[in-house]
Amino acid sequence: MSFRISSEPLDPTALARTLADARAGACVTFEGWVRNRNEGQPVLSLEYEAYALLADKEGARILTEAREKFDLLGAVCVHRVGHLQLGELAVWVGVTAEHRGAAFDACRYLIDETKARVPIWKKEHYASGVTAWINCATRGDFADAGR
Amino acid sequence: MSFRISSEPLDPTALARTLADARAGACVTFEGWVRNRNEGQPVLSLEYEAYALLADKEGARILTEAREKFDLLGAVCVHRVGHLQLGELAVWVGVTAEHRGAAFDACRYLIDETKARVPIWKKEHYASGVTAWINCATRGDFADAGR
Amino acid sequence: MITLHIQYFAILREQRGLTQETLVTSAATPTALYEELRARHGFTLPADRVRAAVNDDFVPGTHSLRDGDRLVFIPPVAGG
Amino acid sequence: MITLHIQYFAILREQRGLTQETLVTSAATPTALYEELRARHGFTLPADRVRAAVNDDFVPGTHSLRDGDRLVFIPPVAGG
Repeated sequence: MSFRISSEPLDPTALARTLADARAGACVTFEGWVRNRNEGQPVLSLEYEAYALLADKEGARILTEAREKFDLLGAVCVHRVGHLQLGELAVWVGVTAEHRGAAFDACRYLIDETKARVPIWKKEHYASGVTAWINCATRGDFADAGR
Repeated sequence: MSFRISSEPLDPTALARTLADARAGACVTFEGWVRNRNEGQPVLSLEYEAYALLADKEGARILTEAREKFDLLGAVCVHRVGHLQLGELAVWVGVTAEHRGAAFDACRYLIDETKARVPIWKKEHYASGVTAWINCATRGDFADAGR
Repeated sequence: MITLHIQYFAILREQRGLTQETLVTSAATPTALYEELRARHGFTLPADRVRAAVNDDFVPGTHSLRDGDRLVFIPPVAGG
Repeated sequence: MITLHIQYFAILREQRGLTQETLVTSAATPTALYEELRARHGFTLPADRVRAAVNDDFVPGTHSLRDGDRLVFIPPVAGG
């Protein structure tokens, strides 16, 4: 079980290899990719920034919770930070279990809780030249854009 | 969108590459691995056999259903046939979508329906030397073992 | 009497000892034919656990067989 | 008066123009300090959308600050 923040590009093949387990019948992975639009606006790139010390602690708590809730064998969650281009991998979650139900449920739990609770922030760069910290608008959409 | 049966080993890295899509924010994959036990019995290897013509048709129907039910961008499902050793990849499902909810739900749907409906059979080889076609026992567990 | 081409998979292939055969039968439906073959070859699966496909499409057990049909009996699939 | 070490991330870092600072304050809680800083630096996020961490653990906004604490204000995370 491990959670970490990475400033280097993620390698899904290498990450998946760390989950190999002869007892496992199921491996479910989630990859979050930088996509070319968000809520109708063309996106050029993304910046991710983390409060690494607390992110590591909160990530470890989420893994512990997942292990208590689901019948897991292994779990890995890695989140990129830095400036990412379209199509780049922003977050990778992989879970192994004897049976696929637990693997799906745990993978979903890990990414949902990570996105909701771990102190990692996302700034979108739009084709218009404007930027915005996501979820930080306070006076309508993108009110903080470009500040 | 594609479904196929493969008698060659599956390459998850190459399969995932076929799903690249600038519109996609989420990619969920399921891998089914040959595990070393089933219902308490040590397993040495597995044989998968398919009725390929009907499997392809039923797989294509399942993909069409998934596309109608979920907001998908891409989906691939490949099932191995032949004699597989412990740890080998038996089935790979990958789904892309703008958002992760649809990707998780569709991936789960594809593997659940594939396992329930596609004419692919599994024979387990146990450490005891016995073999059994899974789900074909008719007089208690493993009644057909070794025939 | 009609002529049918039958293909066997998995446990039925092993119990029959053949991957395919062509036979002449008076059976009018897949279920009737399966019962006939089961009695002759000792298939362990009861008819209600076996599905049928004709010409590579699933059909109900009560489907009317026609001369020259290609028939496959489908044991329970791998599942879980 | 207590001395606090503050670290800024994301939108707060940009609006403050600093990644960290050490200051002396009479604020007794994270919420009180955030309001003080918000008035001074024009932070756009209201206090109820910002969480606090002291010495790298989440704390409530009413937590009692102590001399030498390391404090981080946490804007809404990336989510979705």
